[in-house]
Amino acid sequence: LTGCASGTPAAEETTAGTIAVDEAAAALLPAEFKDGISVASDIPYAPMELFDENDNPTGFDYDLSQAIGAKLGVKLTFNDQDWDGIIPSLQSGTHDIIMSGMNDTKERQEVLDFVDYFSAGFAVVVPAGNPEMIKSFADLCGKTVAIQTATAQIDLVNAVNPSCSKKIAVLEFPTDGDAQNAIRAGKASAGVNDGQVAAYTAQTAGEGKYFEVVVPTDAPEGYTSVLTGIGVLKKNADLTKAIQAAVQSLIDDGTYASLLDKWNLSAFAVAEATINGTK
Amino acid sequence: MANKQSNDDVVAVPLRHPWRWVSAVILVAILGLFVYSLWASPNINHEIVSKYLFNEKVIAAAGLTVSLTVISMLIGTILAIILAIMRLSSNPVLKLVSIGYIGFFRGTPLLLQVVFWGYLGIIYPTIDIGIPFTDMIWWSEKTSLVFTSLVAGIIALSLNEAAYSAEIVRAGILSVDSGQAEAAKSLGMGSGYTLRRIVLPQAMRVIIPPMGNEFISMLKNTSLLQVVAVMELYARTSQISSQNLAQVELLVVAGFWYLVMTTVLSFPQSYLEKKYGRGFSVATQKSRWLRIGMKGNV
Amino acid sequence: MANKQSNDDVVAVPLRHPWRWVSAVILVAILGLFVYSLWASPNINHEIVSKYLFNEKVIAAAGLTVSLTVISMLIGTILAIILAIMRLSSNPVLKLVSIGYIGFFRGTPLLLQVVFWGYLGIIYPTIDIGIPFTDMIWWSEKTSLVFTSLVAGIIALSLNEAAYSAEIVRAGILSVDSGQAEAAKSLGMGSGYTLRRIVLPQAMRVIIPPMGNEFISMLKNTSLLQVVAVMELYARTSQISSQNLAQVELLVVAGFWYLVMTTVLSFPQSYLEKKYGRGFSVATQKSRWLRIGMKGNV
Amino acid sequence: MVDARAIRKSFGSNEVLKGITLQVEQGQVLCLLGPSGSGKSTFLRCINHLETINGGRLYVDGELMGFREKSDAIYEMKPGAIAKQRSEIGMVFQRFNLFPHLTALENVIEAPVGVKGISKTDAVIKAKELLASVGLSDKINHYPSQLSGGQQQRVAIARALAMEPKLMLFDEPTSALDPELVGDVLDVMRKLALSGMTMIVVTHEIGFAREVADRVVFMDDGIVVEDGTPSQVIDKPKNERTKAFINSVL
Amino acid sequence: MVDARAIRKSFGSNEVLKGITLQVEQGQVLCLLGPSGSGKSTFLRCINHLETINGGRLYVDGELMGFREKSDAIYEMKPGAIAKQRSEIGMVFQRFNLFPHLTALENVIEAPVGVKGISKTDAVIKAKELLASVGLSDKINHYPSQLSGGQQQRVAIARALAMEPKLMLFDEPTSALDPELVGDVLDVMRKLALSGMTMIVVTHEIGFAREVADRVVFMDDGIVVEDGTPSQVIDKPKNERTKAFINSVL
Ligand SMILES: Nc1ncnc2c1ncn2[C@@H]1O[C@H](COP(=O)(O)OP(=O)(O)OP(=O)(O)O)[C@@H](O)[C@H]1O
Ligand SMILES: Nc1ncnc2c1ncn2[C@@H]1O[C@H](COP(=O)(O)OP(=O)(O)OP(=O)(O)O)[C@@H](O)[C@H]1O
Ligand SMILES: [Mg+2]
Ligand SMILES: [Mg+2]
Repeated sequence: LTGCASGTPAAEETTAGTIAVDEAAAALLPAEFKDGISVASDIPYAPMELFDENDNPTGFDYDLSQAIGAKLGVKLTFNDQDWDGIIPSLQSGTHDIIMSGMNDTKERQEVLDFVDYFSAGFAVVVPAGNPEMIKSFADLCGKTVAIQTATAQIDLVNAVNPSCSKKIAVLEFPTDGDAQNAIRAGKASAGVNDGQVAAYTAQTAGEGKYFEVVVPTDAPEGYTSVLTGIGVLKKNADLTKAIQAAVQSLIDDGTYASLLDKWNLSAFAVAEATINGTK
Repeated sequence: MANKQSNDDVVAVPLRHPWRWVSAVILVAILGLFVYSLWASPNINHEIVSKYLFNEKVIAAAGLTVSLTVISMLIGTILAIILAIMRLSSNPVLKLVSIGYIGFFRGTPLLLQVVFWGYLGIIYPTIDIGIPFTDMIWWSEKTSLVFTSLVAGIIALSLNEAAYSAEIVRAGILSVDSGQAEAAKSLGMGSGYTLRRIVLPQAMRVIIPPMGNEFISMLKNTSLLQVVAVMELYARTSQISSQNLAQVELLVVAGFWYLVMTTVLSFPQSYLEKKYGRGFSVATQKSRWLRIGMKGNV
Repeated sequence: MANKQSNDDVVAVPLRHPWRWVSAVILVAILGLFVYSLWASPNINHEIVSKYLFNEKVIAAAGLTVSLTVISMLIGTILAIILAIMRLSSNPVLKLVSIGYIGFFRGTPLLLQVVFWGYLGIIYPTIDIGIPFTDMIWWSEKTSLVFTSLVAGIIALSLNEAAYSAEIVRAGILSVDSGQAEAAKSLGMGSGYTLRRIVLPQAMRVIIPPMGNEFISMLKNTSLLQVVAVMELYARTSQISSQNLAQVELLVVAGFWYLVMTTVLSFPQSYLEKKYGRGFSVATQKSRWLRIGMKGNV
Repeated sequence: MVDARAIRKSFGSNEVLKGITLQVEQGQVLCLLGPSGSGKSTFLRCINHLETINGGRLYVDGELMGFREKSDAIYEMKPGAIAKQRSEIGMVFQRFNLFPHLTALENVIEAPVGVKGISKTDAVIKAKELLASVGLSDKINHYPSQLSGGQQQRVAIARALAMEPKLMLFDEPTSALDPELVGDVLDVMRKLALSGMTMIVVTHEIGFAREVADRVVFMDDGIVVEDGTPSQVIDKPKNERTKAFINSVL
Repeated sequence: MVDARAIRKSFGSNEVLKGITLQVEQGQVLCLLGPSGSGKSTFLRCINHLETINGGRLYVDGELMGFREKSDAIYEMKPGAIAKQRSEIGMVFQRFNLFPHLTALENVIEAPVGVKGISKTDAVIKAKELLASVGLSDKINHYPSQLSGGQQQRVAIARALAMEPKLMLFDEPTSALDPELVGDVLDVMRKLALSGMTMIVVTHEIGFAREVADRVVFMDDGIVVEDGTPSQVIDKPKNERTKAFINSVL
């Protein structure tokens, strides 16, 4: 298979070398996955997954995957997989699980089971200097907002809209990059993003000159955070349980917290690894 | 058979084509097996397919796809004819412009062109009409208001299509015997008239099939407009699928509609082929020399 | 001029074309302004463009794109010729198969086809060779191992291309005067020979320009293979851009390479056009009737 | 009507016309004889400016073909003006060049309607008359591909005549015709001649030339070898080359 | 050599051949005369099975053309077998149909090399001889578009002869030829006749028919009207229709 190679041994050492196998979790792992689990990830989606200079995958999801592998005593290979083919790649047996910063939503639970390991609030991205003075979600009323298609952000907009005298107009784009272009081209006043992605965007785009992040003052309850999970096909329920046990074990022994810390994501920690935590 | 013939008609026993029938049976069997196995696959959820097949948003998106295609093809074809004439003209300026245009617009990714027109605002925040390099500006407007997503999309698709179609039109014009243009000239017809009434109608026979290709490609290329937030068929189905993760099912839905659109399109195409094939009745006979078998009882 | 002529040669003063030159100057000016304003735009980071323009990964990806294109076009064209002949044949089975094939493969999105071949494993987890509906299986293998991404990609592109090219080949064959095939037949040539030596070489003139279109489309369509994780040019540049968020700059890089590839391609194309235009010397004269101006001093 | 002065024309290095000087009077019917490859078709095409001449001057009805003369220089002409000149010269091609996508009738009315602006009804009436005069009343709705060689040739004649030209150029107008039709075409030409039409007819049929021509010109290898009345050129040729050619007639 | 029995052929409702019965002996040269549209070309094309006949039986050299006879039924023939039959019959088309993408020489050698499998060197030698015999030695590397009408016609003759057929069908082989070339072609035909070649020649040139033919057949409206030696048919025609036709010759 082409695509991206699995992590180098060196990388494994730094992230997972010191982690001991959790026998209880490993016992849950179905036999068919004993010789390795293949992870599909639409790289890059910084800082969750990205490539280092040598084109090896890295990022929080990557590190977490290696830690899970260590807990389960199997090798997790981390593969780049285009979003459009990500479900077929599981169904066809090319890959086994998805770790791609995928939001856990009710609708998606029809197809996948999620082991939740991350909880992020939304942030608003505006052009540098905030020319339209957007301070809160309410300030978006009457403005055009760019979001990536089919993300949970649309629910947020729908929640804010009833309180607007002039509705928020939404432009949906296939990738977050297109949404950023739309903001730069003046087609949209702001973008709504997962907090960690918004921060990365403001930091990286145009070397930090294009955008800034606004943390809304009026974030409505219920939309402040959305769970992100590891996706597993419904038919592999045992695998889900094993992964949940492994993640829980990582949370318990503090590895999880140190990984979050490494990627500056401590604000988005979950207390426990739930399955299909979004209700 | 022969003893029944009432006069001396040639009632020949047609060449037997056992393989023809064997192959037909095998093909139908394979196709059947294939469709059956596709349908029986547990990984395709028939409920989701049928739920979204006639979803009104999907149908609306298909309608948008068709409109975008028709409009862009129309503008593109007109430009294409102009470009083809320019390319065949002896005027070196026109010729070079045409070659350059075709080279550039075929040469760069359509996506880049869509992004360019869609996000012109990134490069030119306002559109000013005035005298360059001076402060004289008579009219100025925000680019994003002039080039709305739809306008930008249609411009990008049309300009791109023109480059491809120009080559097809050129090939068509080259296929017409030069004696035709000479005869037209000798009757005092000007070049424009000759082109319109004599050359293009004959070129159509050769132009239509590859233009059918272009039309179909265009139907699908409209999907690139999703990067400027135009919700045509593909953007709509992939939006739905990334919500419910039924990616294969929604591809099947999109595939169904594309198939419907191209099948419907094939009727005007074969009508046009017939129309412009008139007088080339030989064209229909032409298949004869390719006959792998021959008709019986002629 | 005329008083200098040594004999009675027709030394005519060429038709003056003031507009030709005015238009040339205006065009060059517009182009210059445009390129300048693009370059001067503060929103394009030249450093990033030049950093990635000759990045070795980008170049390797461009190489992969070219290989995929050439291989798929080759397979596709061979299939296309077969399909075109089938479609023009009088054998109803072959004809229907060809029409069905063309309709289906042009009609459904290439992406669907790529996904289908790439993830054949969804529908058929293993590939078994045996007798259908029985337990007889002689050979079995996991589908995802047989249809690797590259193999699946090439199959998808070739099969799809064949459908489009078949229509082009058909138009080309139709453009050849039926008298040619008759003459060939009268000399005892079989249909295959006639096709190969008489009809196709004449059809080439009409086939090549739209095939150039297909080739260029194919260069870009390879980008769909990214859904099955093939890292061709577009996948590579968009991967880079979604990491450093320099989308426009990396589109410019991709655009540059596509432009290079299509420009390089245009040389063999014009060589082939010349080659197959031989004998149709009229073809070059043909442009004459389209002359918008005429050459002087003839 | 036609005044050709030392016309020269080359294809690459091959000089096909080596200085043809020829005056044709208004109303004259001139037959051009000559061996294959002697440049007869090329000369006709030059008159029509379908080929641009390399040397000499060619006037039709007093106008320089394809060029404008002014003081001491000549200028190329605009395409529109050339088309105007051509519309007054009818031509029947050796290979007919009918428009295959149009029926016989449509072939005939296309130029009168499109170029001269005659109403379609009038053009159709005129075209039917012309097609009848060449014996094709029953084939007016056939496409060229459905007509025999002789039928196509006659449609080509009707098409050229429909423009009511001042000058008609015929390139072997009887090559695909049987003797009876040759007679019919001869009648058509005689009528045309009576109406004052000037005609230049390339032909290989000496008998036809004798019947139709006021004047016969014999060309060989790009030059005019002999020029005179039919009885002079055909019956008492002076030049050896002409003699040999005429004598070879079966 | 050719045995046509009550051949009938229709295009749609238009019956073009209404029962042609005609036997041509080995080595005979038969000239087919007849007005335009009488079905001469169609008949030649039927002999070659380029048109499939609607009625009658057609044998060439004892073989049924395009069909296989067996007990009481006839069967269509495989395309390969038909090609084999055709390769023994040469045809010169009314409109030449040269291959435009090949030079004169290549036109002539294509079939001998490709169909008969003769070596290219031999084929070229043979082709040069043939082209020389029709007076085209200096044009062998020209493309058809660079040849005059008469030159193209002669290439077409050479191309057909290069296959060394048993039977030659000529559709107005002299229509674009000047009298001298007609003489040359006549010489070629006489030589062929001496070598025992059977030929069917459609022509409008009565003089040519008289010179070349052993036998002349006059067709009108799809039937054979008169059949006999040249002197019988041309000089003393019995049928009124034939008389009118012959008398119309200039
Ligand atoms: N387009 C061309 N390119 C090169 N040579 C040409 C071209 N057209 C004609 N010729 C040459 O010019 C010469 C004269 O040709 P032209 O057609 O005028 O002869 P012609 O007298 O009409 O002969 P014919 O009686 O056979 O029709 C021929 O030798 C021919 O090969
Ligand atoms: N493909 C066709 N479809 C319909 N009618 C046709 C077709 N080919 C020929 N015909 C008709 O058949 C008749 C005989 O044609 P054919 O070409 O055999 O005549 P011909 O005797 O060779 O005449 P000519 O001397 O003018 O060449 C004509 O009336 C013609 O219109
Ligand atoms: Mg000529
Ligand atoms: Mg005929």
